[in-house]
Parts: sequence; structure tokens; C-alpha cells
Amino acid sequence: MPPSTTPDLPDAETQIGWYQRMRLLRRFEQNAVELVDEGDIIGIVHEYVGEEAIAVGACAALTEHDVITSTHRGHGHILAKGGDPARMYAELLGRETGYNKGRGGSMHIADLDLGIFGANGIVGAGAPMGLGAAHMFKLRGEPHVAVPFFGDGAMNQGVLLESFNLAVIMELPVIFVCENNGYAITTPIGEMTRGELFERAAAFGLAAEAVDGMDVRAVYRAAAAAVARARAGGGPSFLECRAYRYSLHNVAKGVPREDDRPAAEQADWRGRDAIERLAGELTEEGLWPDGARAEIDDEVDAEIEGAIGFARNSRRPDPDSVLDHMYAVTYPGLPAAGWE
Amino acid sequence: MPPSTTPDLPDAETQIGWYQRMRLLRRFEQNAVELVDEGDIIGIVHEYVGEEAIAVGACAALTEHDVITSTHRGHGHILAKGGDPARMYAELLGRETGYNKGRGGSMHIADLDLGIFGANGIVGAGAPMGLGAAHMFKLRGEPHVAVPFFGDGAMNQGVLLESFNLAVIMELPVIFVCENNGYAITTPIGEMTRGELFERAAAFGLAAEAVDGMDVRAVYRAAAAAVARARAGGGPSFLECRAYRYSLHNVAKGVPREDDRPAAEQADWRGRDAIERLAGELTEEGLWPDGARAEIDDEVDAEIEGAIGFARNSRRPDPDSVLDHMYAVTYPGLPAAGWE
Amino acid sequence: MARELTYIAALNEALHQSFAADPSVIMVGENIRGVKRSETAGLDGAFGADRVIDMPISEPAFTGFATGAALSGGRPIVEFQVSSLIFVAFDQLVNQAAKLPLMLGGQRHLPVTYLIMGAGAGGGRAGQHSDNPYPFLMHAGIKTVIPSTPKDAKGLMIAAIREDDPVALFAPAGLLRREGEVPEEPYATPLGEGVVRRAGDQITVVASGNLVRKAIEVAETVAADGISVEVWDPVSLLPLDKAGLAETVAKTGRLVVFDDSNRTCGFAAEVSSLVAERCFHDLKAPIKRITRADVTTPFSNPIEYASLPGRERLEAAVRALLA
Amino acid sequence: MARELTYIAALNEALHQSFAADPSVIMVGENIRGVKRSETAGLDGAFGADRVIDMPISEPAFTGFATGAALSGGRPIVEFQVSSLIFVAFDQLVNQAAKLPLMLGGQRHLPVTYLIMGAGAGGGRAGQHSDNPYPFLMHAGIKTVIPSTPKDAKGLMIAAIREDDPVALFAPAGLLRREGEVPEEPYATPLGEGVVRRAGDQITVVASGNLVRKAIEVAETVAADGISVEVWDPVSLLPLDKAGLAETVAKTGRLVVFDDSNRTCGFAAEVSSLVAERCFHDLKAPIKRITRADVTTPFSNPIEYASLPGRERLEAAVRALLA
Ligand SMILES: Cc1ncc(C[n+]2csc(CCOP(=O)(O)OP(=O)(O)O)c2C)c(N)n1
Ligand SMILES: Cc1ncc(C[n+]2csc(CCOP(=O)(O)OP(=O)(O)O)c2C)c(N)n1
Ligand SMILES: [Mg+2]
Ligand SMILES: [Mg+2]
Repeated sequence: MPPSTTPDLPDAETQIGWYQRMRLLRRFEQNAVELVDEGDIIGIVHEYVGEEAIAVGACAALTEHDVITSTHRGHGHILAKGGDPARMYAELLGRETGYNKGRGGSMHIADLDLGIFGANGIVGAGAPMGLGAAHMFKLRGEPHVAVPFFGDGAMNQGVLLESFNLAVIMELPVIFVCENNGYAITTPIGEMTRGELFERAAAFGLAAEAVDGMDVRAVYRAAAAAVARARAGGGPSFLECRAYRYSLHNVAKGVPREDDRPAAEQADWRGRDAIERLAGELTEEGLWPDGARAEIDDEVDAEIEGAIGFARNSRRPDPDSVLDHMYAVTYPGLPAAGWE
Repeated sequence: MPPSTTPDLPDAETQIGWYQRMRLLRRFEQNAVELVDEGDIIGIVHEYVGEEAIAVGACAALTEHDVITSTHRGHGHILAKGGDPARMYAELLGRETGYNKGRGGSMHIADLDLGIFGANGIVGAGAPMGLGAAHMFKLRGEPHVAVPFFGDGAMNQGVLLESFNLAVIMELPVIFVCENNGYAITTPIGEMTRGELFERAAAFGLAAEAVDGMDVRAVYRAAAAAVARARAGGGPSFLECRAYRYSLHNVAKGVPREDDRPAAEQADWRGRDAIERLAGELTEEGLWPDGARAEIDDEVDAEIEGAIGFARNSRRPDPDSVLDHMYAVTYPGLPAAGWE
Repeated sequence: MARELTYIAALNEALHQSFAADPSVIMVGENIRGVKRSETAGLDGAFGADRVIDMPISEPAFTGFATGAALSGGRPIVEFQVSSLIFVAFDQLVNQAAKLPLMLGGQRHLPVTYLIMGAGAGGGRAGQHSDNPYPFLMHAGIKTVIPSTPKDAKGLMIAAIREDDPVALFAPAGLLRREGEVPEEPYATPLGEGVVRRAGDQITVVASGNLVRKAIEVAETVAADGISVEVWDPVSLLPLDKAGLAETVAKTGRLVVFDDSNRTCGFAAEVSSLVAERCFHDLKAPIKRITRADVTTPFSNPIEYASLPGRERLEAAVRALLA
Repeated sequence: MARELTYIAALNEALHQSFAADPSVIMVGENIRGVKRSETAGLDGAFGADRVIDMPISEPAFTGFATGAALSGGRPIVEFQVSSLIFVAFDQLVNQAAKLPLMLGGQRHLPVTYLIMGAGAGGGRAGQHSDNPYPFLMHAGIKTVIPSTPKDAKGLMIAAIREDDPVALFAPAGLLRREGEVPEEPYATPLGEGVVRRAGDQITVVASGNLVRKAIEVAETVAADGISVEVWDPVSLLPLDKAGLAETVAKTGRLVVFDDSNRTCGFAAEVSSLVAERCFHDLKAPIKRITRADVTTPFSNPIEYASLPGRERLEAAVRALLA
């Protein structure tokens, strides 16, 4: 069941904003990889490069009251929802000024005030939390929605499938966004499922469709229609966005980087790059002045540079604070230290 | 995708055997409830009464090499697969001569030699075990199949949904049999899912159809077709069998028995009783002589009586054997007793 | 005369009062609506199907649902119909709810209550319906309480709902129909406070849930031989009243931990090791554990009971330590 | 000169030899085919996609699949890519595989191996990728081994596969790239046998996995001050070599349990309580536990390390017990 109305695209300024956000998502990741290599980021980073149109297109349909749940590949979602790159880098660098005070790191960045419930290290596990948020919106009569993001690989995780059903029977304002980038680490989705992903979702009763995840306008249109329907009490839907990750599954310092995916496949997807596509459309349609792109790119680079600087200049948590935040309410001896 | 060929019904003798088995299933349960009330069976029993045609029809398409996995409502499956009522009662009465030496009880009865992997107290959890068996058949080039039984309520348990996908991508000889009796304890399936159950299964790539679970011939035909296809390497399928449990969800001594389901609904389903239906068909079609029914009924009653006698006369496990069977290989201090 | 309620009715009253007091309280679980005589009786009628939600057989999804609701201003209660079902939802309990507050750097509290009904064995519930899996949750850092009286059932249910962290409340199968005095007004029984259920000075028996009663019976039995047993009920297992534990051991110098969960890495191991570290110099004798045997609970009556911690074994342990 | 292999290469060799020796051995897991430099390298090429099976992200289903295969004459190995993923499959591990043999009354054996890769913390893996969840499995009764050397990694992998019960093998993240001597022929390292990794007579430190090395370092450090530490590696945590444990404590009279799992109801609690019960009269001092703090592993380096059991704390504990 396709959405009943196709929303119009917003004005040029807004679309230029999408370009800027997509650019920010990409540069954020590219710099994060450098920070990994330089030893500033300890641990693993999953790059979102190639999939920017999905997060930016979907989040363009949301307000800060709406909720998203994210994945191990979460930076893009958080930035698209309005996350602050400075506090994100600070988190990646394990600083007290990070979103999670350095407690979470890449796979757990969250900004509850922006409705960002957090990245998640367990595939599929964030989705049901979105349902709980959606129910509270409904219970309080608020018009907000929840958007769980997840990958193609997650389509085989039981809790996600259960969540499809639960959203349907509770008629929750939820838009499931599946980022089908074709792979779960090494395994092609075609070997791990049969049939179309969006049709599987439809069988649970979700309004489901597939869109080109390399086209931010297409993602926006589909998301906006689904969001509008959900806000109006029309229930949950499912959006399969087909895209590609340009990078490896993840990067960590010192781990060899070899990509076994077919070179032609990689080239093909890169040839459909979402950022270039929107830039081309804006130019073709005369929606931005000459030179605007270079200006924006510089602005993004400056923002990134400032954000990294902020992170680098922030302090790390004090070892004595190791027990903090485990509980809202502590007791004598709880949490227990490991040495007394 | 319906099965490509509809198998013929077997000869009269075989069908009379189905009548006898269905009758045995029903009388087994009715007597089990009495044994609960008399304090012979300690614990809970889930009656299969009303659903006999499903187990008997499906297992009629199987050999003793094929595997089934069962549920909390498992007695019927085990009897239909050829289980011995004496060893089953012995298990229900907690005797050493029981199938599981009294270690399992109603929810865990198994006969590995008959391919009965066991009832299961966790809804949906048995299904993936069937897949593992099916894979071993395939690996060894054996023509056997696996049949997981489960209820409508299980259709929302993640592991079962995962198992649908896994069976499809591995092209396993598995026939999923969903016993849709309309309820999961108190909750009507219509409130817990949207759409048809068999269509949900089809979306995973399973050959799926719904049949009248009150018609043993219909169940047999559908099962036999699916089994034949699976044996020939045609992959997995899904059979939704629509039936009704006549009894409460379960019984235990001293727990009040009140059925909140609509009286008209109950009467309607009872009016379509599978045992009466087959008996009527056999009579109408002149497939059994006058008096055959009464004779069989007596035979069944005698078998039941003998089985209960066997169970009652068997001894209970020795308290000193409490640590037995936890491991195939024990070690000093393993398993640990609770008191030394 | 003081009013008496069954344990299950005490839980029911706590739920009704909590729903009435706070509109953010919701409850999810299987078959919790339209039921009679259960802990959820009357809730949906009084507070509506939007707050008392019958869930499909999707424990992981509805446990995660509760986490999300808690992050969004709700105060959810999740009911597990059978204790062993927590394993089905274990990722959502252990990887998600238990870990989120710290991983979020304290951005939000997570007030969720897990109500685990009919925990424990007894009466042929067999392998998959007899667990007492609180040590799993304690090891994962989830606050855990086990009321041993109807009064505490009500008070701890209310306290758990009010607590701004995940709390698991185990309602032992063996206690649900027991009666006891229960005040009518709402009240919270504090977490982290153990209770001396019977005073004594020669040996301490730590016991919780349905074992408290058995421990007291054994104490009465051996009292006839002049043995003075103190029965200490932790009530709240995490947080544990470590000071209270140290106090009773300081007084008696001897300890038996009587516990109805698995032995290896169980609650008794934790209590014993705390005392071996902190109260070593008070100890006059080895610390004994009387627990379940480390086997799947067998179905048949004689071996089921042989697998569980019983009075005879407790009595033998008490006598042995004083011999 | 004896041949050296990395820990991960030792696991790989054990897998290759086990597959070659027994056609009923199969393996399931995520991304186990077509990989280089990992524990499964070359397996699918050598033994085929029917025996080395890449699974979808369906841990419960493929864990149950293995149970069924084991009941049908297979000898499956289940790989968990990340230790915390066992929680996703917890029902299949704890309610099913662990319980089935007894519930079946011994009708069939259940030879399944769970290979848990990269267990433990260190290096910013954060809350959901840093667990060392062996106490959960031990409490559930699943046999558990933690090889601390490449040689044991191979020998225990082979032993686990040959064992007719479910066995979990934890391969600590901190050891995977370490090298050590590994015999070329297939061999099984027996379960249930602890090893004295360093002899001493004043105090015993129990340590396993990647903590063995740290314990030995601390032993060397304090040796300079005339303190004699024995380092005892249980190797197999369930079954535990209780006799070996009692022997070392009888010899030294003092015990520190140095363990990298959560503290409450953890492995250290089990060891401590065993000793407090069985070796009480040998003890000259309280039993100390040096473990993880009971918090979700924090991401940032300084607090991550502060949350883990480290050399300094072990050294302080050793010195304190001998002061
Ligand atoms: C439940 C679970 N299983 C396995 C993993 C290990 N893992 C991390 S990411 C990943 C692949 C996820 O694929 P997909 O959902 O398509 O997301 P993508 O990485 O392609 O964005 C796997 C298997 C995990 N984190 N959680
Ligand atoms: C995973 C799980 N959740 C809940 C239960 C408790 N329970 C036992 S039977 C049952 C209802 C099952 O309904 P269905 O699958 O339709 O089978 P039926 O009882 O109707 O035959 C429930 C909820 C359980 N055993 N396992
Ligand atoms: Mg993917
Ligand atoms: Mg049903």
C-alpha cells in the first residue's frame, strides 16, 4: 500500500540545507576514520558514507519531538536528526563533554533531548524502544512519531519482526526505515533472505514501499507521506531505502582494510552518489547560486574542524567516576566496586 | 503457492486407523484430566481435544525417520507420531518407565527413536531444532523431513519467524504446521496479528496455505503434498490448520475452570468435530462395516486403561538419582549437589 | 483487627494504587486483561486498555517497548508470566535496559519494573517452568527484590514502580496464595534493607522468598535442642544490605546460606564470599550453602524435591556447624 | 624448535583437524565463510558450504538449529561473533540446550560447542561488546572453558567438540593475537583440570584467560619483596577442578580471586564460597576478590580501565593479605 499523497518538496533553502547535512555526514565520517588512524578514537567506527540520503531524507520529515532509534552505524542518523558534531566527536574521543559523557562511544551516542534514543550495538534491538516512545506519544495525545533505523541484515533478527507486528496491532505512529545496503558485513542480503524486504514487512500489515536510497528527495517524499499519515493516526509504515556503503563494514586502528565486494558493483553505486545527485539537481534547477556549493563545503569543513578541536580540548572522565550513571539511585555498596 | 499435486487418500484401513488415532488422542486427554483431578498427575496438562485432525493428518504423511517438534500442548503430536500411551502416562505420572524417565513431564515428553524431539514449554522454541534435524538429513542425503508444530500465538515469537527465513534460504525439508485454534490463552489471534497467518509465512518465501484443521483428510492431503515436495528437494512449506480447542488452555488440580470464550463460538466448532466428521464420511462412503466404530472405541478404551495401569504400576525415580542425566559426561563435583 | 490479604491480592492492590497515583504507570504482558483472581485483576477495567496492554507472545519486543516507554516519560511494568521467560527477552534486559543508563551517561532515568510471577519450583512444573533466575539478573546489575510476605509484596511492588531504575520483583510460586496482614494505604518498602525474621545468637541462616518460612521452621525445631538460630531475610538482593548481613554474622559467628536458586555463581555464593571477605575474623566455622542442586528441575515429585533446598538439609547443616 | 602459533591460528587448526576427523562436525555463525586471518579461515573452502554455514542475523534460530542438529547425529559448533550476543540466544542456550539432556531423561546426548569470540573488554569496545558472560552460562549449567594459551586454545577446542555435552569456549579478545607453542597433531586438553602456572607458597591467585599473564606479572613484582605467589589457572571453569583449588589453598593458606567478569554472583564469588566452605581451616586470612566493577563497561579509556581488574589492585590485595 503506497502512501496516499506525495508531499511536495520544500523550498530551495531547505533543500540546500539537505545538501549541507549530507556533506556534513560524509565529512564527519571521513574525519572520524582519520581520528581512528591517529589513535584519537580508541575502538571501532562504522562509517555511514554512501547512505547519507537515507538519514537526511527521513529526518527532514521529523521534528525534534519525534524519536529515532539508531544502529551500530549511527553517526549519520544522529547528525541528520540535528546532533551536534562537536559533542559527537567528544563522545568518540571519550570526553566528558561528549553526548554520553564518554560512557557510550560510537555505538551508543544519544541525545535524548533531540529524540535520539541512541545508536545500538545489537542489530535490531533499538526498534522496540521506538514503539514504546510512540505509544507514550499516543497515550498523551501528542502528534509525534518514532522512526527506528536498521539495516537489511536486521530483517532476520526476531525482535525486529516482532516489532513490526506489535506496531501494527497497536496502530502506533512508527515509521520503520530499513537501510538496505546489500550486505551484513560479508553476507549479501540476497543469500540471507528470499523476496523483497518491503514485501515481508507488508505481510505484517505495515504500509510498505521501497525507495531509492541514493535520492534524498525520494526518501524525503516517502518519509514525509508516512509521517503525515502516522501523525494523523493512520498507523505504522515501512520504508526500504536501497543504498550502498562505500566503506568497509567498520574500521579500527591497525586492522587491514580489504574490500571483497565486486569492483564494478562499488563503482556503479558510487556513480549514483546521493550528494552529487542533489548538487546536480540544485544546479540544473537553478536553486542555488554559483559558488554556493564551495561555500557550503568550506562551512562544513570549518564546522568539522571546530568540532574536532572542541573534542580534543575536552577532558577525559576521571577514573574515580567509574561507577557513575550505572543507577539513578545508588545504595551503600551499589554499584559494587571490583576491589573492595 | 499451493502444492502442485494433491495426493490421493490412502485406503480405507489406513483411514480407519486415523479414526482410531484421533479417538486415542481424545481419550488420552480426557483421562489425563481425570488423573490430574485424582492427584495422580502433579502439575499442569494442556489438552489437545478438538485439534486431533491436525496431528493425525499431518503425521499420517510421515515415517518414523521424520522428525517433529512439539509444543506445550504436545500429547496429540506424540501419539499421532506413534508414541506409546503407556510410556506417556508413565511420564505424566512421573515414573521411571516414562519416556523421559519421569524427568520431563507433560511439557517435555519425547521419543527420539520415533523422531519426536519433544514437547516444549517455551512457545515457538522447538521449531529451529527441526531445522537442524532437516539439515542433517540433507547433509547425509536422506529423504526425511522435519515438522515443527506450533500455535497461532507462536506466530509472534521471534525465533519462529527467524526459522521461517532460515528454512527458506537453506532450502530445508521442513513443513511448518501452525495450529490456529484462535487463541493464545485469553487473547484472540485477531487482536494479536493482522492479516492471514499463512500469508505472513508466504512473505518469507514459504509455500504456504490454510486448510480446515477439523478435516483430517484435508490436513493429510496438504501435508502429504508438502512432504512429498520436501522429500524431492522442493524446499520448505507452511500449513495453517484452523481448528479449536474444546477445553480450557490448561488444567491443574484445584484451579477453577471457567471458559470465557463465547458459547456460540464453542458450539459452532464442536458442531464440526473432526472425529465425528471422519466417522460420518467412513460410514457414508461405506468404508467401514457396521459396528466397527464401537469396536474401535472399545479397543481404544482398553488401550488407555492398560496404559494407565502400566503407569500406575511403575515406580517413581529414586531421590538419589536426582543428579542423573544432567550431563552425558560427569566430573568430580559436576553436577554440584546443593548441599555439599 | 488488621486486614489480611493474600500475597497476590497484595500485589494487585499495589498495582491499583500505583496506577491511580501516577498516570505515567503502564503495564504490558501476556493475558493481563480481563482476568480474575490474578495480580492484574480489574486493572484494565479501571485504567483502560491503553495503560494495561495485552501483548502478543513477543517478550523481546514488549520488553524493549517498555524501555522506550520509560525513556519517554512512562513508568512501565513488564509482567513475565513464567520466570523462565526472562531468558527469551534476555538481550533486552541485559544488553539494553541494564546497560542503557550508564551508556547514556545518565541522560535519562529508566524506571521499569519487571514483575516475574510464580518464580521457583514445586508441584511438577518441570524444567522450563521452575527457574528462580534472580542471580542472572543480579549478575547483570538489575536491582532485584523478593518479598517474602504479603505486606512486603505490596510495599516492594510500590517501591519498585517508584524507583528510577529497572527493578525486578520475583513473586515466588509458593507464596502467592499465602495470607498476611497488609496495610490499606499505599506505602513503599525500602530497597536495600534486610530484616531479622527470627532472632538468635549461635548461627545465622540467610533465607529469602518462600525459604524464610522453612528456615524459621528449622530454627524452631533445633531450638528444642538449645540451638539458637537467627533467620535473616535480605528482602532486597540487589542492593543487598551488606551492613545488616555483617551485623548478624558478627553476632552469631556462623552462617548457612539457604537459597532456592542454582548453586554455581548463585546468590548463596555471593553472600558467602561477601562474608568470607568482610567478616572473616568473626567466623567460627566454615560457611555453608544449602541450595538447589545444579540440575534442570526434574519433573517427578521425589527427584524434584530432592533437587530443591529442603528443611532436612538445612537442619543438618545447622547442626553440623554447631557440632 | 617447537612451532609457534597465534591463539586464533591455534583455534583455526583445531577446527580444521576436527572437521577432517569427523564428518558430523558442522559449524554455524555469522560471516564465517570466505574470511581471512580469522578462526574460521579456510574452513568453507576445505569442507564446503553445507558444513560451514553462514547464518543470517538470527542467533536464536541458529542456536536452536544446532541443538536440533546435535540431536540428529551432528556435532555442531556455534560461533558467537561478539560475547554479548549470547544474550540474544539466551532462551535457546539456557531453556533449551542446557536443560534438554535431563528433561529427555538421557535419551540423547547433546554435543554442541559454543565458540564465543573476542570475549572481554579493552580498547573501547564499550557497553555492548565488552562482556565476559561466562558466569551466566555456568549458573545455567553449561560447561565452560577459557583457554589462556594457544596450546590450550587448540586442545580445549578439540576437547569441547568431542565432549558429548554443550560446552562454551570463551576466546578472550586480549589473547587472540598472542603467540605460543602449539603441537601440530590433534590433541584434547581435558576439562576439569586446573594448572599451577607459577608456583609459590604464601598466597594463591586464581586467574584465568587473559588475567593469567597479569597475575604472573604481579607475582614477579612482589617476589622482589620476598612474597611468594602461586598462580592457579582453572582452565575449565565448569567443571571446576575443586581438588586442585583446595590443594593450592591448603599449601598457601591465602586466596585472591582475580577475575574479569562482573562481581556479584560471578566466578570469583563461586571460587571464594567453595574455599570458605571446604578449606576454611586452611585459611589464614580473608578471601579477596579482585573483579570488574559492577557497572556497564564504560567506553572512555580511563574509566574503562578503572572498571576492569588490573595489576595494581591485585598487587595491593596480595600485599594487604600478607601485611
Ligand atoms: C544481534 C546481532 N548479531 C550480530 C551482530 C554483529 N554485527 C554487527 S553489524 C552486523 C551486520 C549488520 O548488517 P545490517 O543490519 O545490514 O547493517 P549494516 O552494517 O549493513 O549497516 C553484524 C552481524 C550484532 N551486533 N548484533
Ligand atoms: C515464549 C513464551 N511466552 C509465553 C509463554 C506462556 N504461554 C504458554 S502457552 C501460551 C499460549 C500459546 O498460544 P498458542 O501458540 O496459540 O498455542 P495454544 O495454547 O493455543 O495451543 C502462552 C502465552 C510461553 N510458554 N512461552
Ligand atoms: Mg546492511
Ligand atoms: Mg492458539
